[in-house]
Amino acid sequence: MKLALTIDGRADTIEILSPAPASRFQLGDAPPRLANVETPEPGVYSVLLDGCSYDAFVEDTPAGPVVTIEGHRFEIDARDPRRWSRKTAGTGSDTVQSILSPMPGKVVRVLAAPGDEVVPGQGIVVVEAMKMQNELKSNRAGRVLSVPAKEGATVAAGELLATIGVA
Amino acid sequence: MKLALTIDGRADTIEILSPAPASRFQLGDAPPRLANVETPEPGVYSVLLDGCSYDAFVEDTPAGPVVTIEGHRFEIDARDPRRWSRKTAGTGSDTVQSILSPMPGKVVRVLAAPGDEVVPGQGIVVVEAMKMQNELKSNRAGRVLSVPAKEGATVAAGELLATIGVA
Amino acid sequence: MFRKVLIANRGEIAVRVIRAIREMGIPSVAVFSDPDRTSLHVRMADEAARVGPGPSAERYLRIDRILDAARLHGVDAIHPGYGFLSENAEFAAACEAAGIAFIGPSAASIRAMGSKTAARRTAIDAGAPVIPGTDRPVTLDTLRAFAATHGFPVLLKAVAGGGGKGMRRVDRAADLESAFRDAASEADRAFRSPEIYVERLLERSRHIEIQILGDRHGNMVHLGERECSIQRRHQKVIEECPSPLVTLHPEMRHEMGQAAIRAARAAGYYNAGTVEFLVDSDRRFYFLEMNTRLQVEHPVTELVTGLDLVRLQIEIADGAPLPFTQDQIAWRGAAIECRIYAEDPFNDFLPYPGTITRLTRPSGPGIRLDGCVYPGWTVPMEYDPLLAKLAVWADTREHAIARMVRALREYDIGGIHTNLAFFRQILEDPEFRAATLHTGFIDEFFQRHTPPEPAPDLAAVASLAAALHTAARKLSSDAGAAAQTASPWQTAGRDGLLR
Amino acid sequence: MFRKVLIANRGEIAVRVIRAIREMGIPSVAVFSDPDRTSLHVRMADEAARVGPGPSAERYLRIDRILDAARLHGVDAIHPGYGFLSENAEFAAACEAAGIAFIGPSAASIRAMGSKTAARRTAIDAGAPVIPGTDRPVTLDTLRAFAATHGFPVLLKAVAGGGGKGMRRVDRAADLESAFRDAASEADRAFRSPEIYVERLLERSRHIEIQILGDRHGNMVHLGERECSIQRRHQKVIEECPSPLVTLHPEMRHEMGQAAIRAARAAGYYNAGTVEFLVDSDRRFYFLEMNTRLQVEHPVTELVTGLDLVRLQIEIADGAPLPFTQDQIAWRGAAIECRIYAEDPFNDFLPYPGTITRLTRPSGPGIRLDGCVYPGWTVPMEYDPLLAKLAVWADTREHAIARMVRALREYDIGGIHTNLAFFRQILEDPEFRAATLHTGFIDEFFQRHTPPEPAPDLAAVASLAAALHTAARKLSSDAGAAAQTASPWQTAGRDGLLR
Repeated sequence: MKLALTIDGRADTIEILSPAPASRFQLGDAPPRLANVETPEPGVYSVLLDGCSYDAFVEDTPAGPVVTIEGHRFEIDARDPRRWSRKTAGTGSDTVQSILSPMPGKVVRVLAAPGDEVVPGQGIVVVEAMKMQNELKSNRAGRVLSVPAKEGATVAAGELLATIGVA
Repeated sequence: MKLALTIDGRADTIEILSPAPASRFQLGDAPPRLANVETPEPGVYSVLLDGCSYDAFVEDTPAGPVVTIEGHRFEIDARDPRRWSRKTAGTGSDTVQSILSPMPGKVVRVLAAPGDEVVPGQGIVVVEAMKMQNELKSNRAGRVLSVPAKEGATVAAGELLATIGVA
Repeated sequence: MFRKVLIANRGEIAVRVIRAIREMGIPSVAVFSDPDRTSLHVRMADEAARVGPGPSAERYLRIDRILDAARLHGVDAIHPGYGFLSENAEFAAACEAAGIAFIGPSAASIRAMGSKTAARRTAIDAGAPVIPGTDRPVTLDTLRAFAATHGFPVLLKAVAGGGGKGMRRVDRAADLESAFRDAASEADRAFRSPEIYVERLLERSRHIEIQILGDRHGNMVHLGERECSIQRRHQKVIEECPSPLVTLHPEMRHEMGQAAIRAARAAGYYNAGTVEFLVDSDRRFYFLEMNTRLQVEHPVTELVTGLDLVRLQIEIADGAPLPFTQDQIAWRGAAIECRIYAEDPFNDFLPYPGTITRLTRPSGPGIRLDGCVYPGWTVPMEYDPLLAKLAVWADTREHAIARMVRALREYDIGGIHTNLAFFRQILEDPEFRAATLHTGFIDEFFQRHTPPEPAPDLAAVASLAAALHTAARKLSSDAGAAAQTASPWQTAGRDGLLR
Repeated sequence: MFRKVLIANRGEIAVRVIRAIREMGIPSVAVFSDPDRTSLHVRMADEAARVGPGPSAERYLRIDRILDAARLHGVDAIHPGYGFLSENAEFAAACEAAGIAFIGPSAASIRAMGSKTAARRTAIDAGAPVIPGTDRPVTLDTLRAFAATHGFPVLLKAVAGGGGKGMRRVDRAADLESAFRDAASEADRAFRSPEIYVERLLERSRHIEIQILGDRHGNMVHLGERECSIQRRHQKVIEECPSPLVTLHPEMRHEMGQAAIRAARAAGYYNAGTVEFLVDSDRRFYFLEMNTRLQVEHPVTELVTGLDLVRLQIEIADGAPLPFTQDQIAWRGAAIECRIYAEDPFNDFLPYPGTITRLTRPSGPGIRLDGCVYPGWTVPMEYDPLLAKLAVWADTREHAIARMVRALREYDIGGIHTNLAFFRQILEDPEFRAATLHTGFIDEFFQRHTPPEPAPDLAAVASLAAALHTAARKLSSDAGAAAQTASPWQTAGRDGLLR
């Protein structure tokens, strides 16, 4: 099994040559390595590699697996190269600014409507979570194209709140 | 849904009149009661009953569910009365003594063979777990009928090790 | 002693109080809003009462409903925890009027100190030094006038409460209006009062506070200081006892302790309370405010003095005299506490509610964990993001830091963002280790700090684990996963098994 | 300081030592047998080495293999924990011969004290009172002669080790032969030596032991006593510091402390060690044996003295002088420890290995948990059933007992039998609370005790939970459950996804 992965922004491939527990694997063009891997708990991988012991905690997120080892957090984008497909173009571009919710929360105020002209630093939407309000601002001048955010609605982290056409 | 249950040796019935979270239930002929029940973790039941809060931990064992609440352990034999069936007769009777393993472990010595005459207190099988050996003895005089236990074999708690025909 | 105690709070502090009450052999009553039905304080308490209806965020502020629950459950004392109604004089008065002991100071003391501007006046009368500021709530006009007189930076603060809510630093006149509006609105949400006052902001000062404890018979002692200079958004995140500054200058403990006792006595104070000071680079200290309740960071004082502050609070509320005098209080070793929040420290400390998918907790020597988290629990978005307080004790500050780093390494919370990794970076920071502490520490830390580069093999192991995990996920059938997560009761409703 | 330390042990003590080493900034190396591959000490250590082949039960006794691992990993010190090779003089000597520091006393001291009969002779020479007994291993004949002279009951004990292994109480001549055979066989399995000696058994005596600590420069102190009278099958299950008897008679601490130091000095002792005494009803104390290693119950001493014994052991092994003198050691409050075993206390304390299906651990103020358990872990049947040590600290023994009861109520371990509920009954027992302690306590407890009757609603809630659970189980499809538990790798092997 071979996977293409992007780990902390760096692209690489990993091929699993033999499965756990005596797992042989190859990272990119480096020589294959042998690790002993057990899964003591779901999502937890105990890895012995070159005499060192690691506990890797893996969780699935919409963006791909996130691995935590010794407090280091690796955000990984893993794909099967046989089913390789370019990510669909995101909502961001040079001419459209997307305002995304940086955290899970609730929309408590919508400060702009489609068609409004906005200046840099102008507040567009206020999201609240855990007694903290976060005013999301336009970072450029332009005209509001859409405001999917509705007051009172619950939003996930990364959810689109508004788009602004850059002047 | 109605269940017959034996809790700590006392037989009773419970009927679930409405499901969780607002659970109405009836124990035996007592008036129905209302409890608020949530399952915060698998096998854990948070129950609010008459203003009191209980955390009940349930685990499945071959003999039926075991419920632990505030350190009290309830061993429950629960059955659907519509599918009621008498338990198949056990291996114990007045004329045959069954030696069962009281703990999970390993058979380290078999001290008697089928046909042997045994006296009360005579060792039949030695089971070891966690560095502790447990010599299982006949509590009556008789003749060994069978010894399913094999030296070196791993046994579960409650597993039959030997039978003795009582003289 | 009390028959039964209700805890008018939630989260880790409700759990902390339930533990103390249980150790005293007293039944406990939890209150809860709907999002908190399965929260740990409800599961742990002996009894529990739903406080509803109304918006979830406000349930724990409903004096009438909480007193109804108290009467229904036959309670004769209420512990308010911190936050919510803990510094609400009206609540303390309503409890006493209902014949229920309020585990805290008198309503009059709360009034004298609960209003931060009134507290400033009390402190001035008691001879405690204060920072230049207003002794009354400001309007935008009086705020502008203060800034014109004293210059920038200034700090806007809520009159009605602490904890960083309604607090804003302002560096220039142009920002005054929006900061005033934001602070007032935040204060209104947090304390139901939009009143704001203003102080001159002391740069690079330390936040050091004194724990005091008084009984209803006029006895009062201080339990030494806590250093709480590590703050983000005007909210403490790391606290220590003793303060490393006081360790170097031991006379400060006595001087600040006496100043704190004078201020508290001026307010006729009893029960546990905390007098907060700012200390400037010349080690001059200034009265900031008094918190008329148990403090979040009380565990570090408990670890070093060996006292149980919640037990003492309850005994004092029951009329007991203090069981010790000032000279019987001894400080041993060093304690540090990290406040574990559901937030992303590397994205402006934005809160991050969600479901805890995985939990591994530190333990072993010198570890104290006060939390309200369990695997499977969904951290509600309605409340503060405090998940747990991880405190350590060791014989020296150096050993306590090493122990905290070890504990942080053992600690894993999955499914949400937390500040665990951030604490590890702070605790390993040379400036922190050298105890160069001040309230601007975290801002400066982010400016000078580059995140640690993980050892090369960590990335290899992460890749391997991710690959094995991805493969395993692909292989486990969707059908199996669906069967596992569907509510059996929903299924039951469909096929009629329940009839 | 050492570059890297290997822990020649497993279970909770390996975890304890890894924590101390990590706090000192030293990398740790775990060793493991095959059943321990996923045990916590392997997961937590920085490095890990499999010790094989050979029967699993003996892996941790293989001096050659452990030294091979130490060399391979570039280790310069080994901590032996307790049990296994910790009191093996040959191992200590082999370490030193290999240029690796043994974190413990010299091989000569282990020899002088490790043989329990040699230790008796050393103690006698040092002027410590001993119980009538043999100073040499017995044969069945000399055993019979001793019993004929001194009368019954007598206690058979292993010459080569402690911890209750190879120990048998004998009340009448008819039982001598089988007890001797059993004890010798058990001693042989535990310590690889069948040698047995015999002592007169003191009825209703207390087990009180002194922790000593010496450096390699001739300095030695005692850290006070631990009371370990609550035993089952000659093995401690509850330990306290201070001893309630010593609290009433404070002069005993000094007297027993000095006797312990004399005995240890006679053996040229350094590092941590424990001198065990029996105390009769007239408060006369008798030397029992010396354990030349860290004791299981060391946490209660740490909680009360504020010292970190493992850190001190390592510093001493590195040549450091003791950092304090006798008069700088202070005892504060009271600590109690319960040894949480995988066993069924209500079925003759039979061990009960198995898989941990559910785990909720106590925390909050005054709790220390040293364990090796996590949810999903299978407790191997090859090793001791010790899962964790739950220790509490409070200002008084009474408060510590209340805290322990609270902690036990929070503690839940599912899937196996444990002695948690048993401890709760002991801690609530009036005789225990009155500190009427002696080594026959548990036997008498079972004779006079009737198990507590649960409150009526507990059974109702248990029935409801069982019914809801049974219904939910019926509704969750077998297919779903099967999909969830099948190893994806086995599936992968079949369908060739891995190619």
